[in-house]
Amino acid sequence: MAAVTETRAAWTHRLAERGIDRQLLLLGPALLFVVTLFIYPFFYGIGLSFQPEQGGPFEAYRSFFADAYERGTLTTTLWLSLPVALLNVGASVPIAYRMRGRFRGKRLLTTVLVVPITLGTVLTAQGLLNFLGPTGWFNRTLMALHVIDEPVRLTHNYWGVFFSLVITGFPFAFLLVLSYLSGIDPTLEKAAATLGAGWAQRFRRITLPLLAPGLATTFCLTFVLAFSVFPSAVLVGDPAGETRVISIAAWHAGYEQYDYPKASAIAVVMGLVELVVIAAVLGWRSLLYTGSTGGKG
Amino acid sequence: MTKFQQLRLEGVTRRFGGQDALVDLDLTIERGEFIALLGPSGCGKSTALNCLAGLLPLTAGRIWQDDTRLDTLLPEKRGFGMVFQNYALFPHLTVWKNIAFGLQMRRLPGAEIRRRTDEAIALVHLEEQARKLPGQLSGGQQQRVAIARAVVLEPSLVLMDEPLSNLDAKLRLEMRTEIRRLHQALGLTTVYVTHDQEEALSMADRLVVLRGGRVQQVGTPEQLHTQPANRHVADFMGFRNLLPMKVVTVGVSTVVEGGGLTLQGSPVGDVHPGDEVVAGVRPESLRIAEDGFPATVEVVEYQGREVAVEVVTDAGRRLHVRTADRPAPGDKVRLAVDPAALLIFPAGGAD
Amino acid sequence: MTKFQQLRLEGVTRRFGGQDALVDLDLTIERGEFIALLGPSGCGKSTALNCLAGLLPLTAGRIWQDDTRLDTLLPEKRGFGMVFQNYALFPHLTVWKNIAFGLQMRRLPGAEIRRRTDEAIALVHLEEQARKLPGQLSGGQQQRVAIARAVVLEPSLVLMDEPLSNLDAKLRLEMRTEIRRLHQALGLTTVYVTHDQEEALSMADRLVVLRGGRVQQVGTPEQLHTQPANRHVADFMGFRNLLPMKVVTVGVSTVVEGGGLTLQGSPVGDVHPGDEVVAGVRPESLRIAEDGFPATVEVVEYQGREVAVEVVTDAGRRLHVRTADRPAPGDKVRLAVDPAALLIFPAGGAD
Amino acid sequence: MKRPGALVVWGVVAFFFINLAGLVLSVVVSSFGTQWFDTWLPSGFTGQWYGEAWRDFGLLPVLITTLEVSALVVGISVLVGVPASYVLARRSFPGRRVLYLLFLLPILMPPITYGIPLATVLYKYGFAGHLTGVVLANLVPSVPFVILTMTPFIEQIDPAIERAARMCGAGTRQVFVRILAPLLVPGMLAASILVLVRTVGMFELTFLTAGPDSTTLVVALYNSMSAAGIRAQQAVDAMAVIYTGTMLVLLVLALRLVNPTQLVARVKEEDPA
Amino acid sequence: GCGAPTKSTPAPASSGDLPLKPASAVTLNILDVAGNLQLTQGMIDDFVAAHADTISKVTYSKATAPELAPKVKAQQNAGRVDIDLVLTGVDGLAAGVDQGLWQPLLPAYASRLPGMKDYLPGAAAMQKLAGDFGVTVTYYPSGPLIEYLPGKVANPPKSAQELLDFAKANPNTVQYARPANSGPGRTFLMGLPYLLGDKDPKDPINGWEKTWAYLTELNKYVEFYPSSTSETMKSLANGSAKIIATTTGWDINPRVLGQVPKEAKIGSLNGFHWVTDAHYAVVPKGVSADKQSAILLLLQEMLTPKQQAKAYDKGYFYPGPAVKDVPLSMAPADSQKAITDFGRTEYDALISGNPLEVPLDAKALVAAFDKWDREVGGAKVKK
Ligand SMILES: Nc1ncnc2c1ncn2[C@@H]1O[C@H](COP(=O)(O)OP(=O)(O)OP(=O)(O)O)[C@@H](O)[C@H]1O
Ligand SMILES: Nc1ncnc2c1ncn2[C@@H]1O[C@H](COP(=O)(O)OP(=O)(O)OP(=O)(O)O)[C@@H](O)[C@H]1O
Ligand SMILES: [Mg+2]
Ligand SMILES: [Mg+2]
Repeated sequence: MAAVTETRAAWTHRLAERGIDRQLLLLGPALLFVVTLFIYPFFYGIGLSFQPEQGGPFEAYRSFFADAYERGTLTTTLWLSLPVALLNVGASVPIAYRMRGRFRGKRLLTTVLVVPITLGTVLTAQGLLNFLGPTGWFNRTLMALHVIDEPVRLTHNYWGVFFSLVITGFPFAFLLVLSYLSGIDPTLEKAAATLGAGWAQRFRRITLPLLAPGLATTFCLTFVLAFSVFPSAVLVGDPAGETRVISIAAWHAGYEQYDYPKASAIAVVMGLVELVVIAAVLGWRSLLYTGSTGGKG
Repeated sequence: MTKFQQLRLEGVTRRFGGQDALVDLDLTIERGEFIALLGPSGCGKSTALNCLAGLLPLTAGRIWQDDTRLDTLLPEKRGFGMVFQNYALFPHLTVWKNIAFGLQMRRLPGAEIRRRTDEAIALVHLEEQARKLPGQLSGGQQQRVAIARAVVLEPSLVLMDEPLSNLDAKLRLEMRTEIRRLHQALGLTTVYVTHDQEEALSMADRLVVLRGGRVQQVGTPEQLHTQPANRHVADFMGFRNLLPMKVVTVGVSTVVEGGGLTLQGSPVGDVHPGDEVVAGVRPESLRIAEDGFPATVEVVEYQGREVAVEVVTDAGRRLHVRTADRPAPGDKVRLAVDPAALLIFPAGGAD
Repeated sequence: MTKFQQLRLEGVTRRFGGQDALVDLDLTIERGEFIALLGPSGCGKSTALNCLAGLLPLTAGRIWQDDTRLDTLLPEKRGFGMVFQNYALFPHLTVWKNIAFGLQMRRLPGAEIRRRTDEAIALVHLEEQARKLPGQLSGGQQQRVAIARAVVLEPSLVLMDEPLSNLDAKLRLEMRTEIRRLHQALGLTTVYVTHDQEEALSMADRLVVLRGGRVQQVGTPEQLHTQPANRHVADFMGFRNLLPMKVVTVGVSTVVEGGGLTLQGSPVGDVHPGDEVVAGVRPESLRIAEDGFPATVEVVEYQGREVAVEVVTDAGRRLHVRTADRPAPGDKVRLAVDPAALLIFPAGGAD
Repeated sequence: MKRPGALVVWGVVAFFFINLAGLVLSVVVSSFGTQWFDTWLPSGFTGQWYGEAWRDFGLLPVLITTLEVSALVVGISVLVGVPASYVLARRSFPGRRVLYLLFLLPILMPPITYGIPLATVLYKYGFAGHLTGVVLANLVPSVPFVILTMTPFIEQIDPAIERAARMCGAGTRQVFVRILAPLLVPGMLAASILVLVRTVGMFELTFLTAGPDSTTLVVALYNSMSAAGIRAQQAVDAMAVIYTGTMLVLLVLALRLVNPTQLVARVKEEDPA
Repeated sequence: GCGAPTKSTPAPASSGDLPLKPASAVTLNILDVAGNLQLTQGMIDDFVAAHADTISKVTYSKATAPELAPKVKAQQNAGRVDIDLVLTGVDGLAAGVDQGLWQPLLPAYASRLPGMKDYLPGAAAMQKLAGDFGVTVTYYPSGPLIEYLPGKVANPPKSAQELLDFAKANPNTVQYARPANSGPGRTFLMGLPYLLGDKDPKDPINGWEKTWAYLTELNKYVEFYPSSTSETMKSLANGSAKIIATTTGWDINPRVLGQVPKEAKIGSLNGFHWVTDAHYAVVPKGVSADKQSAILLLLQEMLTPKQQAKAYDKGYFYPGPAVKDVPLSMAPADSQKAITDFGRTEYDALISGNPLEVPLDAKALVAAFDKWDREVGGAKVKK
């Protein structure tokens, strides 16, 4: 009896040394979800992409990459999503940084900054079309002020989609960055200040590195969001031309040509590209410090 | 970074949501001085340092550096160095980089940064830990990083908040000496917070004793040690036995009595016969002597060379005695006190 | 929570990425004992406590509580209490709630939680801060919360990691007494880390001296104070003067010489004529005496009742002396040492 | 404490907001307008579009479904996601990276790859076609989303605090409920809001698994927007305003309950002077 | 097996004779992917009100055509079909036929749908296109037409060439929406081969040389292609476009709704052929016999002139009825009023005076879209 508990103890001990213990069970529910509800459908989709109607297993991929018009959607999408993600994260950081500490009206300002998150694609699209359209208030105002003579076209092109992604993506990034930022011990900045670091240096050398893991995650999420843009690319973009993003190609293949293998293949390509970008970002992140961001006590 | 001649605090006050943490602190610090702030836990020492460093805005008062007003200046512009009570090490930088940080901020040439950083690391004996992150250090090692990080800059004013609290006795002695040495060699001005009287007495040129945010006494170590201004300072300076008594006679030697004891002592401040007073005496000033009053030993604590003894007088007064003799609990002893070692304070105290 | 009879550490070892922090610690702790862990900064004291608490997995070794193996048990199942070196207070809970937390975890009735929490708060004098958050406390106040939080549980074993380091002398003395009192009154077993020898000597039943992760000596305060096992322990126990010398004769009294001095002392361990040894003597054991060897006073540090003096012998040896006399720098003095107070250690040391 | 940077930052923010306000307002005005051609304002105002939208889509049940779905998805994904992200953030164990990747995939892969088979599975076991299916399908990207956003939050918390809680006798569950959860509130709030937004806006998965009585607002909205048929612009605007209004109510409620920027752990900041 | 739509998966086809009437009243879930309910919901509701013993309740849902097939497919794969009746245009119908999703109703139950014999010629042609699967419920001749504000365009173009000349003379003022997203857009696209006399108007890849050349030339003067018809309407209304492509329904209905000024006028290009359009009712495989029989009864009722008259609506599918002899006077009062106020007298002549053509089949249409996207819409970006 004692021997049994002894060996069991030794066994759990050995596992614990490798980092395996009962706490890992906390992963259970999440794993259950992903495995039962995602893995099978996902592999089904991948499998489908290798079963085109004609040609070899890679025909769907080949036809995507062989066709400049299809292939081009990749660059189009990256050209849209990378700047948007950078801008969203990049703009959130200084704003959130200004909003550390307490001041009157902070809650209101936060709410106002986060509100665009509620707009949703459709209202944003409608608003952009109404507001930035040739006879919208924006152009009207500029013309009334004689800044321009002709309405500038800001919709049904790259910029329309760009704005819509900024409007929906910025609050998203801001909310995350602000919350991540609030987890950093303000004493550290004070310490840096006594060492002669001005605000820019404090930000660059102390806050930014401590924020990096959060920034990486935020960037990844905003990027993924922008990369899979679909409705706004159609609604306020130029879905046949400038903003023919990759999801339009996938949609076209899947829901207009009913070529599911090809749609799956395009989606897989999409996922892979995202994965490459994210791997790059997370790889960079893992080089940096990760850990608690408070001092002692 | 310019050396100043004088730093003047005028009525410096800091309140936290209605609660006073520091009230009306007036203090002039001369260049090159070593000032120690002393006082019970929560008396406002760290608050005072933070105000000086510019990390806490003042609720009232001003700070002058010679003729420039300092309290409106950003902390990074003041050029002071600070050792934080909780270290505040940068968790993402190695020990080496933590220490080099300030030098890098000054844009010194790389070679000089390396040299000075390495020197500072050697000073605090952390050569082996130089590449570790703060999270991988022991408490004392972290504290030493904090010290090195502040002194490596050779700032015109160094603020140290209990910088040695987590070091062992030997290292603490050594660090004390180093800090004093740096202070003198570099001509620094130092404001030093400590809870350790001995440290304060041995290092500082002047001591400032705070209590409840208010200054109680400012003076040289000797003044504080021998002539505490009131019973609170006395209490804090090691007069562990503080006995409420009544004045009998005032004269060449003042006689007080109470709790079955009649003692002679030296008054601090005005006392008159009949006044309620507090008589203070250090444990080490109580001698076991044949001609003394009787008491019974209750507790004996081993403290190396001496023992700390708790005795109870026949009238039930509890007294602390420190002696090289080794009485045993239950022993009857007789205790005497030198009139010069017994200080008599007005009971009200100067709060 | 069951009271145990004995806690046995067998070869407890902890490595951090190849670096030893604690090596092969064997120790038996009896119920009701008060054990102090002492040692220089970074010697593995906190590591040892963390291993005992179950917060760090062991690299090797076992811990037994009577007949049950403890090291595989989760920390929360061990029923120990701990004061962390860096406090680790719950930042989102008020002082009161921090302290009540453990009691709430035990699902005690509300009234009892209130009573015991209030008692613990009173014990550490934080009545006025009870509703504050840890971020609003001074360093010493935070430390007191940490103490109260651990002892309020009256755990079978309390682990304290430098619990008094941020308190002022007066409060420290008081807390010491309280901790001892609780220890005795509640029949706790305590493992106490401190860097303060005096604290260790006065509080503990047994001391464990660590160095570089290895046990140097285990013994009663008296044993450690008077018979340090090697020069490292001596160094740590206040033998500030450690002089490399050579043995001349061994006998009733051992004579050593070196650096122009010839001294008599008591050997610790085997020494033979001609051996390289280290002679250790405390500053307070050096007397100013007519029959002593000559030296020149270099530095005098005021320390209250006594002064710390640094002298240099004619041959250039630097010695630390503690005395109630007040020599001035430059004075010529003669120093003597009692043979019983001079310990002679083999030079190699027992590392 | 004014710095030039601050002015630029706030200037840009203000410009952004003026335009944003114009944008939103233009939709709101339009949704109340009768006819709006080449003028500053519509030629007349009416509430008829809201009435129409309400009737056409039977919005009341749709709103209720939307609320139910989003509350369930947010609740479940936080409950399931936070513990998992805790393990991923705090522990190192064999296979950790693989798991991380596994949790990343559902966010990366567009629903088009797995939507149909997922819906098939859910229909097969009788989950799809009603609320359960919609909730389950939406959890697929939401749970990983929570895991991903929460990981850095958890890393930020000093592990010593958890240890202290364990020493006080708190088991894993209690450490979560009593210590981590309150410290993670800003993170969980941020994650919840984002999951909420994504769920309310998730068209594909909801559509594929929704039954006739379990469509959500976004499905109705997309249909009003892009389904065949001629619909007045204003009616679409009205739908969009209803959608945004709903989200806004949810968001403001959430922000009222908790302030995401005030991490209770950090009360060292200066109080308002 | 479950999974994405594949062509082979057989779904249980409940063949054999259906009961004439469901054993007990059924509930029907109707999915509309064509905006057809706007025309037919009144008919259905009437039927349910009158025949509660056949259909006790109807739930409606709406979606876009491309989403139809995946949803039905997922349900069929899982063996639980909860969509009973689909109202769709040509595209959705074809997608389902392609995937084998629909239950063939014809010719087996033609006898139960007597109204089909009375189809208008155009509707009959559209019904032929549907084969055995769909039942035409509404029909209209559609376009292509052009629309303009008389105040802005004094001399509207009368032929394709004039339209091009107009675009040249007034760059950026001619608009049609991206065909894949817009009915008028695709009608314009499909109508061009007839206008220009292309080799094979049914073969966009090999038979539309002139059309593609024309569109490419026109493209030079077109600023952009909105992704919805509503956008072109808005442009027309606010003056940023002068001429847009439209259809009969898109002419009348937006003016009724106030999207386009009432005074807007339509024009036709010389020699155009109508490219007709229709909505179909289809039943997915896997729907129970009882429900199918109820649906047949419902369709039977919907094809009666009395019900068909409701298809006049507010001009959305003008005229709308698929069967003969349904004068406007039979339509509900508000419908009559809308058509009287906003309808156009010239339509009768245009409808009778121009040939009717069925639209491209789904495959050819997708190919045309694809080619248009690549060569016309996508030509704006320099790659
Ligand atoms: N996570 C870690 N990674 C690497 N090394 C570590 C880590 N934690 C502790 N160490 C090292 O282990 C040694 C022992 O550390 P420990 O904290 O036990 O020291 P200590 O005796 O408590 O010292 P102090 O009195 O300074 O607190 C130190 O040298 C320290 O640098
Ligand atoms: N942010 C704050 N909010 C409210 N009260 C505060 C805050 N910071 C400090 N205090 C209070 O101000 C008083 C002075 O604090 P301070 O940190 O200066 O004490 P201290 O002298 O450094 O004490 P210790 O020796 O314990 O570190 C304390 O009573 C403390 O509780
Ligand atoms: Mg302090
Ligand atoms: Mg330690």
